[in-house]
Amino acid sequence: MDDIRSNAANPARSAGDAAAHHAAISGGQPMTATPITLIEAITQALAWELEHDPSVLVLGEDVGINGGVFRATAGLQQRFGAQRVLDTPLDETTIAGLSVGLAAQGMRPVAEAQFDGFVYPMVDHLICHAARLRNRTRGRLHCPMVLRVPWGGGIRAPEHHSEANEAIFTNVPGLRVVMPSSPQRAYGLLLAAIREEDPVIYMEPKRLYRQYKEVVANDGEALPLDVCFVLREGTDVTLVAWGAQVKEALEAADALAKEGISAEVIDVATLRPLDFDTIAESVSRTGRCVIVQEAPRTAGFGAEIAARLAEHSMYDLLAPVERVTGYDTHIPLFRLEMKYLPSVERIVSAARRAAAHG
Amino acid sequence: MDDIRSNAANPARSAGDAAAHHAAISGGQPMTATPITLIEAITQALAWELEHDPSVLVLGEDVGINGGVFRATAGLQQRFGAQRVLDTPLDETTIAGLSVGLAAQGMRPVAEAQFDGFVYPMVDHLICHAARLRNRTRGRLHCPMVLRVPWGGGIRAPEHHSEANEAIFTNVPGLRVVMPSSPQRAYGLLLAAIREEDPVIYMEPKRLYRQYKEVVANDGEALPLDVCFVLREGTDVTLVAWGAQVKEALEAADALAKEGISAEVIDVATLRPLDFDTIAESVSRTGRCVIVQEAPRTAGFGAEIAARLAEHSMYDLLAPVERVTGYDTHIPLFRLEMKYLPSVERIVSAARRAAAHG
Amino acid sequence: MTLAASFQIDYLQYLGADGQPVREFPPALRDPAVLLPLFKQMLYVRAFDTKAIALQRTGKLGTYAPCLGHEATHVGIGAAMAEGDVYAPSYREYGVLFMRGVRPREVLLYWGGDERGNDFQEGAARHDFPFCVPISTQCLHAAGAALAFKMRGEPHLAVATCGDGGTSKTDFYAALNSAGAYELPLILGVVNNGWAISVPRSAQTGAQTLAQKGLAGGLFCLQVDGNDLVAVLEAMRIASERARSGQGGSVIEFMTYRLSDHTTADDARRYRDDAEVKAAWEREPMTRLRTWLTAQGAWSEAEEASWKEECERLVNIEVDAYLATPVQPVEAMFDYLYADPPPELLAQRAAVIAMEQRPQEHRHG
Amino acid sequence: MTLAASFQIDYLQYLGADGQPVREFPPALRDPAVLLPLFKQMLYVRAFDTKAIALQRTGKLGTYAPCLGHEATHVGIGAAMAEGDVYAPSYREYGVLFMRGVRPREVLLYWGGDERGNDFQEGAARHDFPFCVPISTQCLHAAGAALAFKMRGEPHLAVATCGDGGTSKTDFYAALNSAGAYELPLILGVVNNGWAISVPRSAQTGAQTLAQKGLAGGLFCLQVDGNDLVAVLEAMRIASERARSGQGGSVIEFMTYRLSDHTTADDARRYRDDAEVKAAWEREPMTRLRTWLTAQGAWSEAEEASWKEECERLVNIEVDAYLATPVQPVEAMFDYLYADPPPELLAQRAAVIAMEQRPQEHRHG
Ligand SMILES: Cc1ncc(C[n+]2csc(CCOP(=O)(O)OP(=O)(O)O)c2C)c(N)n1
Ligand SMILES: Cc1ncc(C[n+]2csc(CCOP(=O)(O)OP(=O)(O)O)c2C)c(N)n1
Ligand SMILES: [Mg+2]
Ligand SMILES: [Mg+2]
Repeated sequence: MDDIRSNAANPARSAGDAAAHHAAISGGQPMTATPITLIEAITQALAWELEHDPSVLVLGEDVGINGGVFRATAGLQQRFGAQRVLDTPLDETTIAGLSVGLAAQGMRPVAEAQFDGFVYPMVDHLICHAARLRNRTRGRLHCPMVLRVPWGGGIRAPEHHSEANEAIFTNVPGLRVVMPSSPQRAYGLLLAAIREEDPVIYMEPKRLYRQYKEVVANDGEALPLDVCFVLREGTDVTLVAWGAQVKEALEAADALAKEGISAEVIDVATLRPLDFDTIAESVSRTGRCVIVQEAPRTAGFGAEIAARLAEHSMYDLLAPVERVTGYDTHIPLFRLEMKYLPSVERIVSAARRAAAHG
Repeated sequence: MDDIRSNAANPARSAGDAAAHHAAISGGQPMTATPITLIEAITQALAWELEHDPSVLVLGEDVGINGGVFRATAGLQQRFGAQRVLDTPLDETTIAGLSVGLAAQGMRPVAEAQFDGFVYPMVDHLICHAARLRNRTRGRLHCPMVLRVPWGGGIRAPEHHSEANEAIFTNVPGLRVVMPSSPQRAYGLLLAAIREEDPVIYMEPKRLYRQYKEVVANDGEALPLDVCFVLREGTDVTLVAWGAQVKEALEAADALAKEGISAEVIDVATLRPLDFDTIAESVSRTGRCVIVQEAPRTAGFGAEIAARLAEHSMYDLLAPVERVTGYDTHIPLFRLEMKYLPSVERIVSAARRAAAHG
Repeated sequence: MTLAASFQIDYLQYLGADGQPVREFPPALRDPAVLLPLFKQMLYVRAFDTKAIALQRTGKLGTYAPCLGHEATHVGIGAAMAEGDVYAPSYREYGVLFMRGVRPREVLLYWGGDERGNDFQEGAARHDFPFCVPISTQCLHAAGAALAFKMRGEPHLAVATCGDGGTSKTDFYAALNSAGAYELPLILGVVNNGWAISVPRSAQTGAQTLAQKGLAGGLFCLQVDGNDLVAVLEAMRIASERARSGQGGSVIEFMTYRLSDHTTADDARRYRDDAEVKAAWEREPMTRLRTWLTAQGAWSEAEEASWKEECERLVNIEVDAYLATPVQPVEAMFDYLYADPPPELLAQRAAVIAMEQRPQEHRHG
Repeated sequence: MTLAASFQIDYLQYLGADGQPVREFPPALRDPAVLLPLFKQMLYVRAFDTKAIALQRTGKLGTYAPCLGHEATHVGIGAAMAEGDVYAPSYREYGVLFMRGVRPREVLLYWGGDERGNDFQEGAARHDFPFCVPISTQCLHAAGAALAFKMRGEPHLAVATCGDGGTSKTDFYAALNSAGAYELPLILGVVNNGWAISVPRSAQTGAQTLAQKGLAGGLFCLQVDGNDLVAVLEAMRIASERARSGQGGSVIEFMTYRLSDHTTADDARRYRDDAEVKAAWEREPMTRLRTWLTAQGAWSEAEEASWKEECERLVNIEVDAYLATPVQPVEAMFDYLYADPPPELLAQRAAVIAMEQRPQEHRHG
């Protein structure tokens, strides 16, 4: 579905171009002609890096012989050995703390949190250490670790398995927060995250894990970690989303097109640091912005985007900024969860409201 | 200094009125005629509740005979006994987890984190349990606990002792996040927090602990937990702040007055749930808003206020919203920390920029 | 070198896997009439478990965590607890829950994606902690409850259970540390079923026993054959008496086995030998007790057949009640978050209700 | 009951508080020439500590955590470590740090509010972890380093130290758990100085010894007289050899005493008896070693006087270097956060520099 289109207004920020910048890294592997799912793209990226960089290792609960509860690491321990792909004891503090120690001493750990709801015990090591090691030691040590987090709702999972908690990390200096929304971007952004010299929280919208397939070239080419991707161009309203909501936003754009409203769709992709320029440039043309966020509304990451628009784009805006978000309550258990998640319908309504202005 | 003024536009939201609403709770104690500091006001509120509610207990590291590293609990163990004022083992996970268990089983724990930088290991129990117990059990159990957190920088403290990390909590449904900024409000808001049936994170701007004194009636009267306080009225620009920055904002208002710019100053006081109405009403009159936030800029709580202005107050705004914040880096060790914190000068500049519009 | 400290961890077993006593039963447990109702309860739990898996397989339940093989440990723990005590479960201890008063329909609602599954309506369970998914965090909640009892001078105790994997979790350590520091009336029951999803017990820790983790907090430690109901009951009696008499907390390791997949979302064949499972079936808790009760003349094949029918009937009543429970109204998302919901939340609630009430055709496109 | 497991924790002491050996020293430590340089190092550390407190009292240093009384433990640990090993300190182990190559000026910079204090410039310390304020989190970092060694097949070991209070912290447990699970070359040194700010050791845990916490992870456990340099060295030798030969991790409890306040911001008289401190002075590490060295003819009052003068001189060089270090430029706030700083951060950096460069009178009002 959503292959990456070039950003006409700012070609340097298009994904294709960025990939070209990183092409030198490619080992010239053959293209995978078979379309793969987002989770398979993650496995493929992990395998690529394990293959090409001996300092990379994968650790987490059940990532070994079991291949992870989502199968993201399927086959990796068999292929690269238990020294490179390690099951950890059942403790998230341990996973985070060991990763900091490993990263500080020359390794590149790619840790897995089994579900979004289990990252909280990792927060201390991520904020107090991973995000600070370079700054604290004036560059003497640094912490090139990745934490992969299956993220968000919509898969009828048990309690604590459906959380959109990126706001825990987006106010933290020194971290990068990345969220892919297609198999291609999952592959390219994960490679970039692993090669990054500083810690990256890489949140994977689990609702998209197996939702559709895409051909992903297994060429070792990373995507840039500091750009938003313009996935669809439009003139009347800018829809800004990340993670699973990118798909809803694209569907909303289709629906809006039928009503004669032309929506531009931006995948934020990297939340921190934020490429606000791409968003501002789009809003300068459309004059309207609908931000779509799965997390609870108040003080979610969407607020930052809206705030920057209030600061920098006030004279461009023809309509008030709209946020379509989860509600200010916990995502319900699965019988009601779809009532909680931002829907195509809610995005369309918000875009219509915006389009009615100006 | 900043005694609470009535909010002319919305009298129901003035502190005095709110106190009246809560006057019934008062045990008719004699007034303290001697002015006291913010930290003494906290001690006084703790003592009041320990005295009047047998289910209240205080727990934390060194809160017992030592009276806390900031002396917030000075004398309380001596007065109420070691059954009511408990030193804990040195583990924040323990403090948070025990508090959830205590609160679920009929107690009202008032826990202390020794410093802001040590709350991270508490995040898991606060988010996964304290904030959800009522919702999870459909009201069968609930979690009336308070976590007191000495908050923020500016006291030349060691590493991890100066953090403005309220954004960790402001996206979490089920929590209340409160931050006093004067001895009177510290007293009244802490009483309210302890009496609240749901969990409250109560962040104490340690820079104000001993900065000035105020007469605080020890009358057991709580302040409301869902209002912003208008501390100074003005017509040209609204300065919105919380915690230690309230003082800077008031000083900036003084400086601006000399330049002929009339600034209204709002103390947010309760960040979650946010009383946006008071802010919106003010901005509808002034047309300009400067948000002052000590935390790193990106995705701090100020973004939520700016976002709501972008959504609801676009047609009221004469100038772009301004945020004066900490930078997107960690607060430096103390030799440089004052360069990091929002200063009166930066607030004044932002207000001037805003005033130049419209 | 001189000796700073020395310790012993005992292992408790009464009824061997073959149904023969390995030593004389504790006096209170010698009468088959004492064990019989618990055996029947174990059969009931197994009937429930079987039915729940069937419901999941036919799309009528979400992911479900079976308890096959854990019946003696779970029922034994439940039997040892009193009304005023508090229990903090993880997610698979239906045998304990039922003894506490939780109704099977509540368990089904929980795994069926409905919060009302944690709104335990009956018995001692009304004050118990809800299901707890974040591993071992419940151990600290139980410690908090135990601290509340201690401070109020109440004679109750708190019990938390976690798995073998759960003993690696920092919260487990925090709980035993505080139990020792405050001498809390707390029992931490470790249900060692050999596996934490795909990770075997041997990969979790270098400790020879999980019971000995209690030494880190100065607790009383015991390892028990968790498939032997008699040993489970006796261990709980010892630890409860210690707790109630002010002697502090215990860690009890119950050795059992997960005869099932981890959950219905798991496929244990990916990581586990069939031979191991087969061997574990030789030690499972039901057969040995049946053998013993039958030998005592307290049970028969005919009784078992009719009791199983009765279990089937009782479980079906619960399943029907579960299936007949309508989905909560959409506003239930908002209604239990705060005692006193803030206006902004009420506004969101109203908006959602309004959206629900719009006719369907207006809602799409 | 049968026995599931049994354990012994030994206590190691060679040199009594009175300076008399309580048993024969290990062969490698019998020659006074081996211990003498370490004794001198201990004196140097004490000279530094005294000076740092004086600097704080005169407003030239921020809050400072003294190490008075910890000299034998700290210097002994430092002496036992090799170049390729990695050390993860908390915040008061200057005796270890100096042995690793950290310069006193770096320690002063750190407590003086300057990040360059963690930019250890010399020796083995260049790869060591920085000061760590969040209690015991460094233990897991050391475990991660040990895991890196193990995976790369390197013969190094990682050492972390924490306090008695630090053994209550979940990270300490997590570290020993993973050391056991992975058989890591890790030594967790517990510097038991009796107090965690105002909380006595007895209130932290119900465990009889802190060493025994290692049993929770199946580690080698030892309790040591931490005021006896000989015992510290021997304990470290035993644990290091185990680690380097693939026998896994250890917890060593060093029994010492905090003869000072917790930090310069603390007033220990609020919570601690003078009598206890007085008694602790009888056991402090320096006197006994001086007595022994003097008895061996390896040390004299005159030598001590001149060495103390030399220490004073050396420390003063460091203090001067510290005091002469200019404050970092304001942009240093931004310059070490990312290898590749994002544009928005560079914009903030530029704005701050511009603000700094504006003349002062334009900057206020
Ligand atoms: C904090 C946390 N991390 C990860 C998980 C995912 N998870 C669910 S059950 C489980 C294994 C638990 O094993 P064990 O403690 O032995 O209990 P068992 O399921 O075998 O009864 C894991 C890793 C979780 N629920 N919570
Ligand atoms: C996570 C965390 N919580 C609280 C503190 C505050 N604090 C600093 S030192 C200390 C006591 C430490 O005691 P101990 O571990 O015995 O070490 P000692 O200072 O005695 O060497 C405390 C509570 C901290 N630094 N980190
Ligand atoms: Mg298990
Ligand atoms: Mg100590």
